[in-house]
Amino acid sequence: MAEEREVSVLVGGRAGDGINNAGALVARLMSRLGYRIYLYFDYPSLIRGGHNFAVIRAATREVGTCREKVDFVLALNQETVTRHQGMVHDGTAFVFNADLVKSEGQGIPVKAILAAEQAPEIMGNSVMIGGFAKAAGIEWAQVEDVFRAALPKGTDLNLKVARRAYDQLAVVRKIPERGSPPLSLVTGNEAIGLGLIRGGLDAYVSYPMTPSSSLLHFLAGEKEKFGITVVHPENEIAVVLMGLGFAYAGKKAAVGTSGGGFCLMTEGLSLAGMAELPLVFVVSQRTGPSTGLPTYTGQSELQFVLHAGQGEFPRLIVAPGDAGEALAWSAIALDIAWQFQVPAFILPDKTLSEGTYSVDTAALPSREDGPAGPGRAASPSLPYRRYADMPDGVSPPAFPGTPGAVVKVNSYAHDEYGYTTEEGDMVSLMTEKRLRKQEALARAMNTFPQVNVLGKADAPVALLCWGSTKGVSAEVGDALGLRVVQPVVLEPFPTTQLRVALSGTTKLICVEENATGQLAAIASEYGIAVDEEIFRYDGRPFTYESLLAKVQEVIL
Amino acid sequence: MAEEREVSVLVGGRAGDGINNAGALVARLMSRLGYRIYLYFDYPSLIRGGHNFAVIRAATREVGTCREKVDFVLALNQETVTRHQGMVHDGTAFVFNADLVKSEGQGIPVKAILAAEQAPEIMGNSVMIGGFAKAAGIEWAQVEDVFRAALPKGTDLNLKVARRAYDQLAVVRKIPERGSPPLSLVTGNEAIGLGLIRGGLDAYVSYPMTPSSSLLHFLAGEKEKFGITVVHPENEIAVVLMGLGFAYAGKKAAVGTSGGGFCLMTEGLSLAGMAELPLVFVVSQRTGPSTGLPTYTGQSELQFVLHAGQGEFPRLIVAPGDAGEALAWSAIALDIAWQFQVPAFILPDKTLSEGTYSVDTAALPSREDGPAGPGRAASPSLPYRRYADMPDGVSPPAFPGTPGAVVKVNSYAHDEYGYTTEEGDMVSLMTEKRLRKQEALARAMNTFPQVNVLGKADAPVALLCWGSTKGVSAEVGDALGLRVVQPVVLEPFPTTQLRVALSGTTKLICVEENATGQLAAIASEYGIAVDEEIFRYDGRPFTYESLLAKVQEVIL
Amino acid sequence: MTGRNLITDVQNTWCPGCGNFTIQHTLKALLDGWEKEGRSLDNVVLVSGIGCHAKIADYLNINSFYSLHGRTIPVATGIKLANPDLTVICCCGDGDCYAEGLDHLVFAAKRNIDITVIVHDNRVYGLTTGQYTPTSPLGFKGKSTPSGTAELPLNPVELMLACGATFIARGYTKKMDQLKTLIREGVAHKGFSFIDVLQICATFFPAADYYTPRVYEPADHDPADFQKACLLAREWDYNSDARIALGVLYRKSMPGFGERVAVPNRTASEREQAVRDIIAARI
Amino acid sequence: MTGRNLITDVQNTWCPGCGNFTIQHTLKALLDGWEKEGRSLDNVVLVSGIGCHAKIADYLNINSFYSLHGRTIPVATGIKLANPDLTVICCCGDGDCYAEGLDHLVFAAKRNIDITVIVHDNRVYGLTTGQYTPTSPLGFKGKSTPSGTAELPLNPVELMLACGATFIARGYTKKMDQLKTLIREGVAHKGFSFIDVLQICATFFPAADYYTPRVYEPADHDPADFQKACLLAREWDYNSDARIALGVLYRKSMPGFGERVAVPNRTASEREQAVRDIIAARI
Ligand SMILES: Cc1ncc(C[n+]2csc(CCOP(=O)(O)OP(=O)(O)O)c2C)c(N)n1
Ligand SMILES: Cc1ncc(C[n+]2csc(CCOP(=O)(O)OP(=O)(O)O)c2C)c(N)n1
Ligand code: SF4
Ligand code: SF4
Ligand SMILES: [Mg+2]
Ligand SMILES: [Mg+2]
Repeated sequence: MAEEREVSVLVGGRAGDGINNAGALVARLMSRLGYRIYLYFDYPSLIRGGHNFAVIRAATREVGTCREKVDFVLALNQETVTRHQGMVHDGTAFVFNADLVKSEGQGIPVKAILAAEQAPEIMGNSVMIGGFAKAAGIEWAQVEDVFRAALPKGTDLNLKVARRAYDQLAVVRKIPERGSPPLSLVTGNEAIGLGLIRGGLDAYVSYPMTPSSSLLHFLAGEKEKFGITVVHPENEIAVVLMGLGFAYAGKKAAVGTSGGGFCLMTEGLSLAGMAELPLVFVVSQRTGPSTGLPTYTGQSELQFVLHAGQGEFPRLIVAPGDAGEALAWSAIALDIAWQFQVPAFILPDKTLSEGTYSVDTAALPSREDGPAGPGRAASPSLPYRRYADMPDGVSPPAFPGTPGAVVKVNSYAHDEYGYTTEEGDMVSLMTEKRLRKQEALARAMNTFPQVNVLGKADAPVALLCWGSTKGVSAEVGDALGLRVVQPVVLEPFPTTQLRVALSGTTKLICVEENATGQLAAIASEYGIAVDEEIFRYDGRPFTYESLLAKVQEVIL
Repeated sequence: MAEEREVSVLVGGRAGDGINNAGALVARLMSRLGYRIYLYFDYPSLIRGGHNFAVIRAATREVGTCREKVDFVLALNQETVTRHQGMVHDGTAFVFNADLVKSEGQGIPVKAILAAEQAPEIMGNSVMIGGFAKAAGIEWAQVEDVFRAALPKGTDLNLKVARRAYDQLAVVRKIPERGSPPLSLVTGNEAIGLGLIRGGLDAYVSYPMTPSSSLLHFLAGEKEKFGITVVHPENEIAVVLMGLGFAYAGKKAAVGTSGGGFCLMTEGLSLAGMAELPLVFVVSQRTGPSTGLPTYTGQSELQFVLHAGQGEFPRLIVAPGDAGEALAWSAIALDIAWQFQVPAFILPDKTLSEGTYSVDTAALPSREDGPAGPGRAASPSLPYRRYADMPDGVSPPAFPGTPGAVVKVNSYAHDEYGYTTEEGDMVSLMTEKRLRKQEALARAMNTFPQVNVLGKADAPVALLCWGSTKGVSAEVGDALGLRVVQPVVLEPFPTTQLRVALSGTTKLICVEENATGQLAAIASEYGIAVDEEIFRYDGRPFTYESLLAKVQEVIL
Repeated sequence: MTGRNLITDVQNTWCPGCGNFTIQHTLKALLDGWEKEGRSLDNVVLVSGIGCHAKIADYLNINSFYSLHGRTIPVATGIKLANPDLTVICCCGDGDCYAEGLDHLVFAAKRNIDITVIVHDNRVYGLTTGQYTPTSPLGFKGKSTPSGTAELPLNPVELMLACGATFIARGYTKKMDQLKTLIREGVAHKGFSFIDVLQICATFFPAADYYTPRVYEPADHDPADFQKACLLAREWDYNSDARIALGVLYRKSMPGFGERVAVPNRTASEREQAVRDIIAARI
Repeated sequence: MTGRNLITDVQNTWCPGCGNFTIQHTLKALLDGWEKEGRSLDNVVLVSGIGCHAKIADYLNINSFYSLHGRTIPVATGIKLANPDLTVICCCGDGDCYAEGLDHLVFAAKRNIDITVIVHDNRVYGLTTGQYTPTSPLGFKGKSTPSGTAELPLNPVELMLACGATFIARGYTKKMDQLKTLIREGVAHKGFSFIDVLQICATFFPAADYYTPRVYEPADHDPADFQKACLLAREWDYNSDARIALGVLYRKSMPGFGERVAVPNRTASEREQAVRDIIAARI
């Protein structure tokens, strides 16, 4: 192993070979050994053919990025061997499908094994996993457990074929058990979905768009269990407006998309701002501009999401750094949206949305008291004023069906009742109401720890990062003895907490997966100057080594 | 008169009374006396009824704002007298329709006059104008001239009824002739249209939305004369994509809208960025958020337009301050869009779009050499590479129909030929190509005077303004001996020129018609700190006095 | 809330002679009637777009969502899915829902979502001062087409028939009694109801002299007869000169989208349990 | 450019058995034929959306605009208006132009803009891995509707008939010769041409066993007969079991939008003069 305390596995094959599932099984096997897991899945935008691969990293520390070298290669096609030569080190163990691949290491006669058990072709991956388990010295009982949990259909036959490979191969690099209890493995999008459910979600409306689609699929699959309405309408314009319809009727809704689909939601966003309707927008970033690289990552929607929609109105933006944060902050985003009747953004990227992370459920805060905030008002005072001008700018909500209340929301400038106005004084008053709401929102957010400090907390040189680069930045920070500062909330900009987190720094290095430095620009608007900027914009997340090298360059 | 050198006239009546046209006639009469004109038209969003008014200001200096007091009131309804009492001074002269209005001053029996000449009701305004002309001591020959130029239909009858009122009234406040030759009166939207035509426009595509609609109406009305295609399609999404279709086919197109419609264009904008297609966006701002105040002004789309569209790509933003600048810069915007194959914005607001200004045609630069830039390439080298990676990031353009050239544009990440790519290196290369183009664009813009310095050019206290507040800021600057700095180009941000313009200032006061200070935020991102901010956000433009008072407050 | 004044104090700014008054009075009369029948108006929601028609949201004293140009229908769909007890009525413009937001109309029909769409079809963009809409006749000279439009109008009735709408009617603002019946039946209809209302725009499309002699109520028309409905729909194509059929042109019963996508209610603790189960299953 | 290799070197990533290959080969054969007839391919433009179908823009070595999901048609309209000499062909997806961008399809038909729209109607979102589209049958279990869709499909042929399309055809990727005829005729047709192609998606909607025994070419169908075209369109509603008519279902001649909105050419100096005249008239 590259290091005592961790192991990386590459699984590669053709699109359509189920590489993501194979990777998930590998991840699970290693998770059961007591490791923290990060799984990165790399695939082009096509359905069959082309090359897919997953890198699964297991470590004793929390991880959120890959290393450039792997300890195991599980090759389902020849490309896995030829393409990833740079990822191999002297001790890398190869396990491959001997029917299709020529390589050093241990080949498995997949076809023959399947034939022997009269198993269908799609069980080929189970064969490979069986072989890997043996090569890694994992107990058979573990394999059986994981298969039973992960493959409820055809489990026995899957196990039979896996066992054959297990028996044929030899242990090459034993992955030691760590003893710590295994954690759950959750993707970023699943974590967002679960967080929203915990926040009280009633409805999810979305039009498919990578890398947000898996959230739609997840919630559509579990809608009966959660008792939520899931709608996939004709387009993103319908999505956002249906979402606002739900909000008006008193139901907590979220919508999901990526940058291109979000463009079509911006008019509805501005309506949410004016009508003061709460709605959560999950905008999962990918490489742009335009269609760009649909299945690759990027962090170039921060400024867009911050300024989208005509006019000025308060909004919340949170950018979780891993699945655990996604779970916690998605619930908060929904709470806050409703408490302040504002649009709220959850801003993951492909890395987070489709990456798999170990999540410590013990850390899950209880939500037994139910969602916070005045989500469901009792009987409002009548005649009802939807936009009653309160000191904090937040009007008591009521929903249609409330006895005696005439609930009027309006996209025009309006008075307290929601009637259209063109009077300058009323327009000013309502603008100031929204400004006060923005301040109240900022105050409320200040009661949360909005800025993480990782790495060496008192080091004078700091990395400033956001979103999914949290993991890689933290690791590099640890390695180089740097402070790592990650604002989770990006609007209202947590200037005070950020200043505290940065106090005593002499050099600030911003790390972003875009080409212009969007967080750096915002920080400098708030008077926080960045000294160096490290960008990556080829659609791939920073690996530990790639970021390490770039940071070393600028701190020398 | 409030001052020797200027006069203000208020014309008010019901929506549907043709107040805008009456105002235009008044403006023209005074323009002929040798004054510079500014006309502000105030109307609610409805078709008939409601109160409309126009304020026409005539001065010996360039003007772009109103005074709070007027010297003449032309009242077509009672509301004009009651509503605008605050705008009256001791010497204000009233001319009113005696059939409908009770007031001091001179009443005109409009109905009786029309009856005497058997003229239709819509000629009532001509009666009122005749009366005004007399009250203001304007020669009858002037009136006749203006009517002949402005009312080609039914001129004689209009003149007859006007003459009756002219003869019945007495001179009250003679407006002295200034002797200087009269200038042309052009609205901001007309100026933009004319500028685009001078820039070589082939097509204008737009969906109606106040305050951009009058540009659509103007160009649709003149399309035969200009030989341009004008299309009003099903919605704004179609607008932007048709515009890109024109650009791809080698035709210079512009699209027009306001914030809400622009939301629907953002996906197309990002496509323009990725596919490197030139397109001019005219986004005329109004009070937001959402539907807001459709017929009132605002400056709250700067940040949105700057960051709109997923991903990162170069763009040009110009915000002309008056009709003259609109005429000049609209041509430049189209030139630059084509020279650099980027989207370009013209960012007026309601004040500019629908305001009328004196324009000095003598200052119109010649465009005899035709549009600049490689708009129409000769024979490209084959095989044609639409995205050939040139040092300045600008690839030689070619259009379908070019012999031998296969012209491929693509919204995906692509290689030099325009074929889709998912390779990280190619993605980086193309991103860097666009970054270099951004730099080349910034360099090119630096050859233009992008920042106006008005007022007292070396004063230590400066007003920083943009767009239509140019006029009012300049006047206040003159009155208080302040420097006034107005960047016309807002992206690429003209940091260098702005620093020069601000050099030696000790206090910087930002003036904006929004509630958050959008230019101030951008300036501070570029390290230019604003000391004070003056906002107005009730949909009304700053008057001279309202800005004067606010500036005095902060400089004390 | 009963006995409420159904008209608000907001100043009405429609032009004299505007057909929107008729639609407003018709709705008011219906609401009055419902209230008298003991139906609570608290459960009625009006969704409007942006345009002259949309001002009705300010004028009627009931729950309302004054939305965006072209977007009444998805808003209404969200509201209905969120709370099936609500009666959701859309007042749309023709620019609104035949141009800007046409796809939503098609999909509402396709889904058979239980809302009632009233199109104030004045065949012009009123509020933006007179441009052509999808139902303006060929050659219409609006401000954006001063030399006349270059396209034939869309026939919304025919379109709705092709999209599977289960209640299709046409009314006319000079026939208020009939209009009242149409809207009442549309609201009563379980499923998607579409009513194209020929609305007089006194300022930009004063077509009463054209409509009045041409409109008729087809005798013995059986709204269940799809073929016949198609013929009636095509009789007048919004362009050439012909008789104009008013009334319920087509009606059919079919399960609605809301019923089909309904999910069981879950308590907070059932949901929390489901979350914990899912996470636990990921070990 | 003549004698060009019509297929690019870009790696083809459609699944084995995908009907898109047929459409690609059909277009290649047509382009080949045109070139042989002496028609320059420099004047042919392909506009595609985003999706599996859209990859054809990478694979065919002709001018192309690889646009956005749902937006082929307005792009194509702009191109055609900009340069009427170009032959503009859209390759759309069913998600593309029946869901995301449906209104553009309706308006292209209404305007009779002279472009050819080929819909790769695989009745599923292919590239986003298998969600239902507007033509998926009721109850289709896609990833966004794992318990089945709750809405009937749209019948695009019926829709186009209702919208005034002047050339309407249906093809099938297992009938390549016929498909070639349909596209050739569609391109030759002056005005808007619509071809719904039942395209096999081998991965998410492998319906060949369903289609093949049901498709037929109606004998003696006169495409000028609108009533008959309606009946053929309704025979199979993309949901229930029925025979599926292929071929040109409707055709009609009508002036196009491009001709109607054409403006005279003006030289730069005429334009400059017009500008100066307008300004001068404002004194
Ligand atoms: C996205 C967007 N585009 C354009 C507008 C401008 N706009 C407001 S109302 C309207 C047209 C209204 O026409 P119609 O729907 O027929 O309503 P009417 O006024 O005739 O009742 C338009 C284009 C807008 N508000 N939003
Ligand atoms: C605005 C927008 N929304 C969503 C997507 C994601 N997306 C890409 S292709 C596609 C569906 C394609 O389906 P279809 O048009 O039927 O084409 P197919 O892949 O089946 O050929 C979607 C939803 C997108 N690119 N843009
Ligand atoms: S413009 Fe037409 S639709 Fe609008 S209020 Fe006036 S008459 Fe009614
Ligand atoms: S998913 Fe379907 S449509 Fe897409 S390439 Fe595969 S078979 Fe063809
Ligand atoms: Mg209308
Ligand atoms: Mg499809």
